[in-house]
Amino acid sequence: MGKKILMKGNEAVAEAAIRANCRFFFGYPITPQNEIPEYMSRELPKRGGVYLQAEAEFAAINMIYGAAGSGARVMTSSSSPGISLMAEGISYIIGAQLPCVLVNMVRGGPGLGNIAPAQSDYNQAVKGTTHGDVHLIVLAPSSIQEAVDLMYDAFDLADLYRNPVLVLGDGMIGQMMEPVEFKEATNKKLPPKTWAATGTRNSPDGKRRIINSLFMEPEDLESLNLALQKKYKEVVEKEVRYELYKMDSKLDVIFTAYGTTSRIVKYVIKKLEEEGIHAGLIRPITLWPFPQQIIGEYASNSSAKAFVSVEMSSGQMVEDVRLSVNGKKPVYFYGRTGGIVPEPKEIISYVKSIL
Amino acid sequence: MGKKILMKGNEAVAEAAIRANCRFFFGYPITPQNEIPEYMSRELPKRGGVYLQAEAEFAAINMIYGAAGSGARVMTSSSSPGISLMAEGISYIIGAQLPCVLVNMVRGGPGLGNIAPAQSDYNQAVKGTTHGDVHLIVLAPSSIQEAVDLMYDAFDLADLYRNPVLVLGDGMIGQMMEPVEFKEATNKKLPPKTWAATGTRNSPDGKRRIINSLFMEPEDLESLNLALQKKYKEVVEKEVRYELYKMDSKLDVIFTAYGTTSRIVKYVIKKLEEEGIHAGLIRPITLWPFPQQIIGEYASNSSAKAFVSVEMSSGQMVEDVRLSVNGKKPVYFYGRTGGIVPEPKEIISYVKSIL
Amino acid sequence: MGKIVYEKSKGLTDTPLHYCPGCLHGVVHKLIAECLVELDILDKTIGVAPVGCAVFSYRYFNCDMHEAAHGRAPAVATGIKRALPDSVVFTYQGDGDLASIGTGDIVHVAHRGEKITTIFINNAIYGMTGGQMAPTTLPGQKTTTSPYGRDPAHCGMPYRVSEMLATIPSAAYITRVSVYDIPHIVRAKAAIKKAFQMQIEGKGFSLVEVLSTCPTNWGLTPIESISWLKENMEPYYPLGVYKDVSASEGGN
Amino acid sequence: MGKIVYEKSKGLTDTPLHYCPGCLHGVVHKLIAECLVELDILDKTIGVAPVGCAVFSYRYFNCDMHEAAHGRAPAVATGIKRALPDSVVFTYQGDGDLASIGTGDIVHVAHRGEKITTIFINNAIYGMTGGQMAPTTLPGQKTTTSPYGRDPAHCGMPYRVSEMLATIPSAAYITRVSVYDIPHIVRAKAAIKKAFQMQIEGKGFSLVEVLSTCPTNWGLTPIESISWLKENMEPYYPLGVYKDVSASEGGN
Amino acid sequence: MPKGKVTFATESCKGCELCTTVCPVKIVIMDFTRMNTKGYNIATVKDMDKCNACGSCAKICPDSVITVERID
Amino acid sequence: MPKGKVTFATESCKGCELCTTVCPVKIVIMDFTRMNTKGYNIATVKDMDKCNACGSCAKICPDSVITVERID
Amino acid sequence: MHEEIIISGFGGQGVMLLGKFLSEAAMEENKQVSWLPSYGPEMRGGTANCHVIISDEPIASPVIVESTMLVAMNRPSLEKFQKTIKKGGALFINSSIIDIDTDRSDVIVYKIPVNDIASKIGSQKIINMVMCGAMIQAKKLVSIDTMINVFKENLTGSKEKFIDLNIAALKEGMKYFSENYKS
Amino acid sequence: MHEEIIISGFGGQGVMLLGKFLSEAAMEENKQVSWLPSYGPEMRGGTANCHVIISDEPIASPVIVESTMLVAMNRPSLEKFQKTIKKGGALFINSSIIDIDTDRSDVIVYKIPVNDIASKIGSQKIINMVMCGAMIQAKKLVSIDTMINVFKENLTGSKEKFIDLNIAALKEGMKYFSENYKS
Ligand SMILES: Cc1ncc(C[n+]2csc(CCOP(=O)(O)OP(=O)(O)O)c2C)c(N)n1
Ligand SMILES: Cc1ncc(C[n+]2csc(CCOP(=O)(O)OP(=O)(O)O)c2C)c(N)n1
Ligand code: SF4
Ligand code: SF4
Ligand code: SF4
Ligand code: SF4
Ligand code: SF4
Ligand code: SF4
Ligand SMILES: [Mg+2]
Ligand SMILES: [Mg+2]
Repeated sequence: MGKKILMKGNEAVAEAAIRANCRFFFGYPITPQNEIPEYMSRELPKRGGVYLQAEAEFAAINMIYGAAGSGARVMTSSSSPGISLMAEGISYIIGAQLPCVLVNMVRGGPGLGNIAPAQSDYNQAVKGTTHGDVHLIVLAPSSIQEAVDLMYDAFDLADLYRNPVLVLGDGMIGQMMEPVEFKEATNKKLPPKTWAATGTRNSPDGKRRIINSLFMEPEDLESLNLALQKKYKEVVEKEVRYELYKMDSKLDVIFTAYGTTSRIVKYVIKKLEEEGIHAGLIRPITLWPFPQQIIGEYASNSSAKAFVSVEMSSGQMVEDVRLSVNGKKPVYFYGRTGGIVPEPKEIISYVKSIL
Repeated sequence: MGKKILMKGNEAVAEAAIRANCRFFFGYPITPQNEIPEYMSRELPKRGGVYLQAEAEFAAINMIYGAAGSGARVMTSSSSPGISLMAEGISYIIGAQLPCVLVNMVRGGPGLGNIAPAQSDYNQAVKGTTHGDVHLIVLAPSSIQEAVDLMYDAFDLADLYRNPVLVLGDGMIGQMMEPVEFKEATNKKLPPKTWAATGTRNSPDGKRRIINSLFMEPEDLESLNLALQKKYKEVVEKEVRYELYKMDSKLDVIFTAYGTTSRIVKYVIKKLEEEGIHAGLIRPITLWPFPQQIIGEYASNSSAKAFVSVEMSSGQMVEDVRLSVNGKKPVYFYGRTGGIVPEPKEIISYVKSIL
Repeated sequence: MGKIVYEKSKGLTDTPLHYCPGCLHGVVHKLIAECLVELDILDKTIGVAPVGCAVFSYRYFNCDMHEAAHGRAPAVATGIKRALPDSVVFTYQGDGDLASIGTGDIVHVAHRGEKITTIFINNAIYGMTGGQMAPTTLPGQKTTTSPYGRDPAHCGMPYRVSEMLATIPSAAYITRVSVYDIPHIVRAKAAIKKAFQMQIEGKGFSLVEVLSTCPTNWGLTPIESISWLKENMEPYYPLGVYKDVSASEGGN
Repeated sequence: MGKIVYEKSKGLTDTPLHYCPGCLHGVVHKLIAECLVELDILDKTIGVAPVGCAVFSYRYFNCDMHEAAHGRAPAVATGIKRALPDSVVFTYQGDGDLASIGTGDIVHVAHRGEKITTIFINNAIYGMTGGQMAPTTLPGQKTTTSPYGRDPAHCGMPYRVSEMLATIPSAAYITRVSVYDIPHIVRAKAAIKKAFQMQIEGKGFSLVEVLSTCPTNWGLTPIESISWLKENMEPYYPLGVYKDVSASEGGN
Repeated sequence: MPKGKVTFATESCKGCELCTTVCPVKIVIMDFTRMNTKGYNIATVKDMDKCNACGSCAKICPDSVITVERID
Repeated sequence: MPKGKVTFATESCKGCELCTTVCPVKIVIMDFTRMNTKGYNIATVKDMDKCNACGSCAKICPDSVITVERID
Repeated sequence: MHEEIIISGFGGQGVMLLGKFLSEAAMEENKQVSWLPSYGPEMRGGTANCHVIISDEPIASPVIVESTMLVAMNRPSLEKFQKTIKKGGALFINSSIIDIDTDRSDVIVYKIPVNDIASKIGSQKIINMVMCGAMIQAKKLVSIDTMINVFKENLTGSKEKFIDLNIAALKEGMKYFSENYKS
Repeated sequence: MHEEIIISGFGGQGVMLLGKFLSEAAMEENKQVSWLPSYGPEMRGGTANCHVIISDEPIASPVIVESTMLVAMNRPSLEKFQKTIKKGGALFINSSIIDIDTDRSDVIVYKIPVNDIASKIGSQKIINMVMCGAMIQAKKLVSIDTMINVFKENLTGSKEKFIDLNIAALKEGMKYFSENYKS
């Protein structure tokens, strides 16, 4: 670990990516994540990499397809409307089983919305990103340090599972500064990219490579889908990450919250404690795979009377909480939208109203 | 009702739209729905309408935005990858609260996939279509007659709620022929489109109109979101549609299936009956709003030992079934992917394996 | 009280413009508004705002307006014009919006000969998002995403939108103007008026490219910006008429 | 046994082509394959297949291949070339793919001067999806989405891709050829070879537009299709070199 | 020579100085001693008598700050 | 004049007839009496002796059906 | 009645239209019907097929897994689809151009030389209707009058002149079948 | 310690940098810190602000709802943000250009004529550091040495020459505060 530096979330994410050996960035500007491409355009040329501004997000994601299919460590970043424009390309990348990292610094929606922080792209990130039966691995940092640390994992997970990994931040994570320390690249042992198309002269077996998501015969396409589902099952088994905060035995209420809102909930928990209400937090770090099991266990075994999901949305993750709780406890929702970060006191009074 | 005509699903859907007074079609070809634009290009000019081929799906959806904002009844149609390319535009349409009808004749995914029928865009249609906190109203016909009938409703619902309505078919619904009868336009009394921007000379109050989804102030954007959520609540209360098939009291197992698969499940139910297994089907016609309540009631009150969701996907609607059943009964899933339509005998043996 | 020879156009609302001091977006807004009033078409005009610094232009133009997705203003305008063929429709777009993400849209609105008018603000940069490189950014020009100056070996030479669109058969009128002094303002206004006239006459697609400034992101004062525009942009983007189907019919 | 003067190129795999009888896609495939072999670059070439009738071309070209999303082949090629600058990268695209949905992509690959080669098959129609109108469909031409013939008053005159791209500064070589008889095949092959050479020499973006046929969707026999091409397409889309930066350097 | 009078809606002025570059008689200047509530120095006219009502200052002002009257 | 011999991989022939349009000595013709298993009539050469190994028929064949040898 | 019919051949042999006309006729006779084509680039290779179901009951899936009838207009069709025929089902072979035999011994085979019959009528364009005649003669799928009605409804305007040709083809197909097989 | 500081002014008054330098200094003194800017077109109007939190505890939300300190460098900032100050909190007013008074009577007001002080030093560019001096003198947020260190770390290369100017500004701000107020 190096020295602590005060850094903007966007820049820290970019620096972490470079340290994680990402050498190719294709993207298109959009607030509130512009410091990522800007940092990349400054740093990558100095560090043996390539920054290229695409003419649009739908071009950027397909440049990613090309570079990832060539075996490169590659990423893009954007914010809500820009991610929507990548939907088709993401499906192709998943279909062709290519690794890459995407960052979404979510802003208020729908439409052009605004540029304030929001969590209203949860469903898009976790459920219906695009057509076909697919998943992104979704990592949701709640601080800049965590964003940095997760970037390294994001690249490793992408390479390991040959699937895109989405780091889901928000305008606040992108724009704020906090102290961070950078670790060096994990240098995790990963399978060699023998599937990459780098010209037959480089082919380890002399055969040509085809990067493709088209399978006209239903049987062939089903094989691809079964392979994807097998992979996804493995991800669900091995890669679930979450934080338990004050989840001791005498709980009155269990919060679920991720990213920015989880920080506010932690503060709320301390305040509630002062008033004698025992609350804890299960904070999903991977939104997909979702920490369904641990939530289910607490639903079965804890003294808590209810779950409360707090989000900057109209209620999206709460459905996954409900699926996890599976009827064993009531699940409530508190949220704000449009770029409003909920205040502790609103959450506190909501919680009191349901207890 | 007129005479029965043997008609391709795609053409029937197009004819129904015209009879429902849709006069504008903007789209881009993609198999397996090409007969929709082709029919429109042939018929609309003769019937006082406009067919225009867009250069891409992302252009088509924004032409829809312009025409819908001008007060026109307008639609587009596409298939999976093309719908993904519309994601951003759909979010803008919802944000600006514009009515329109979209048709997705789903094909095998992910990526380019193939052109065989599939149901793997359920999540995209129902959950994460695009960024922001939004819903499409999603109608899922299981026959060509129903597709035709739902087209009229689709336009009315769109106008009533000022929200896009998605008709979710699949390659089979689009390509097959079945006999259909057309009713005339519903001529349902709908609120006048006084919000449309048609030039101030046409403005009923002399004020200018702005079609917009940008609200820089978080408070304003939250107001939009609250208005959307209020509307959505009303839709959930009033517009849920489903079919109950053989849902009599002595049930052993309850199927859930929509569209094409529901037809196969009905056949399966008859076959199971012959073997003394009592099965019924809850067939959602609206996928959003989902018939959560009726499923919940059967989960609580029926003798069935389990629910089985049958889909041409790796398991998407099944999550909504689980949410509805809420832990009261086990929920199983059987699916095929890649454009394979499941055969009755596979389903039968799966059901036997879990009973 | 004397006779008023110049005042704020009725084609603009009272809302103060949000543009940075000296940004020429404001000048172009005025010219459009004046033309709409002078042609007496304000009440049948529907404008389409882009995503870019002009995103809020729907607050300023005193007519019905749509706010379009980034780059998609021509598609939105197409939808409007097809639904309301008697209306006058224009888009107002920046170089990121029109020449980058919206390239396909502008080419095809010209290709289809849509009877709409586009005002294209070329300021060689992405203003709204804080000064990133545009496809129109000049060689060597420093922006937040070309921090060492745009390197043509890395990402090519800027392309010229008017020259490119002029090759499209169904484009009716394509011209490049600027607004940095009074003679140029006068010519620009005439061009904008003509563009609308060609729309009204059903001649096809018309586009006026306006070389503009971005003092904020160029890091110059407004007056310095004008010098920079004259010295750097104008030579690369020559002013002039690139296409005019009315000329061949004996028009002006 | 005599000396073989012509046989199936080693640049093609053994897989039989799926194209309709007499479709000129097959001829162009052969020329590309022959050029790759003759330039001895097959083993460092990475091709990008489009969505269109040539979607399966990854089965035929005997080199590494990517299958790109509809219209996005230039973006995919950009990603490849940037990651593997020593490779030779080409895209093979139809007029729906390149001139409609992929317009922005092709303009910007030229704008950035990407060192790739594009082979552009203009057959005035969407072959793959069953014969819908393309931006290159001729006035009056009947297609499944212009059943009464393309009406320029409704959707404009077809635009000319090569002429348009030739206006882009960082495009190095742009030419239009055809392959309907032996002299044209010979010239087309020379053009394709030159396009690859310009890539190898790092001159910038090169594109060869090939006027081609779609007997199936034109509703003509292959031989009739060739006559139709000569009589209708060639006059509207003149063959020739539209840009050649090597010419000014004294090249051929 | 016609005579003119110009008035400034000073609260809308952004102090960009563009108006000062086009006056044929060079009477439009910045008042660096004054600031409007937005914090901008404002433009003004030093010798109104010389104004010929040409309208140039007003035409170039991006914010429509200036109204020009003819008073002859 | 060189002498040539052409051979057809008839199973790949799609009967498009293009080869018949380019032979300088007009010896490439269709055999409408035969069909390959794909259902296409196939091209053939009627008078091989006249072949000058120019390769034209092969060059235009979209399906690389034809191999041309020089046998002098 | 419940018939699940796969009709397959080269493009140009009119197999899609045969399926469509049959379905329309059955519909006019108040049967439940469905018609499902092969589509898209599947058809590029030059083959085409459709699935037709005619039933007294509502039709579950229009995809045929086990057919009660297969019409094979060319050899690849026979090779590809013969395995789908139900035991005891019917196999119609275009014996004019199919030179092999089926390897199914548990189905009833009707060999109809449709090209030859059509040649006699004077047009290769109506081989599909010759086959149709044989099929309806064999299976009483629909009445000949309904079929003629369908021709009249579909062949209008410039195509009207083909009605008689189609009727002739239908009748020749029926005749050939009666003369050679028992229904 | 737990301070939630809103710093607001015109673009060009250096409010963002003031916030950043303060945060860095606090970080170097091992405090938890966060800095959150206003961003995007919000800033187009010519105003800018940032939220700085300095605390001994981990920071929940970097968005300040109730501030313990407000720095108002111009009049619109005062008008917009004065309502956010906690009862008993501190309000730093740039009295050189703000000609109105706060309507809050329950906060402690420090009027610092930063433009005037800066004029004396000879540069308007360092009004932010004058204010910074006043703030750290008032609240002991960080030590002057740490602050000087931050200057040295940030002002390198061609900017090195400004270090002394900044130190002077800081000191003048501290001095003005000590002479006029009690910390
Ligand atoms: C899909 C999408 N991508 C990116 C953005 C972010 N964005 C907003 S404006 C803009 C560029 C504006 O530049 P330009 O069009 O040149 O207008 P200017 O501000 O210079 O007038 C960008 C990239 C967006 N809003 N939506
Ligand atoms: C996003 C998307 N839209 C539409 C399609 C459907 N589609 C496939 S190929 C094609 C057009 C092909 O035409 P062209 O590029 O001219 O190639 P050709 O078949 O004529 O060689 C279309 C519209 C698709 N696959 N993906
Ligand atoms: S950022 Fe640039 S283009 Fe945008 S308003 Fe400011 S000066 Fe004008
Ligand atoms: S459809 Fe047309 S372009 Fe496609 S393979 Fe057939 S003839 Fe060629
Ligand atoms: S109207 Fe003309 S003369 Fe008068 S102040 Fe303005 S620019 Fe100068
Ligand atoms: S041009 Fe307008 S805004 Fe600029 S200084 Fe003059 S009056 Fe003020
Ligand atoms: S090689 Fe030349 S001469 Fe011989 S058959 Fe072919 S075309 Fe004729
Ligand atoms: S050109 Fe080739 S495919 Fe066509 S007929 Fe001749 S040999 Fe056969
Ligand atoms: Mg710009
Ligand atoms: Mg084509």
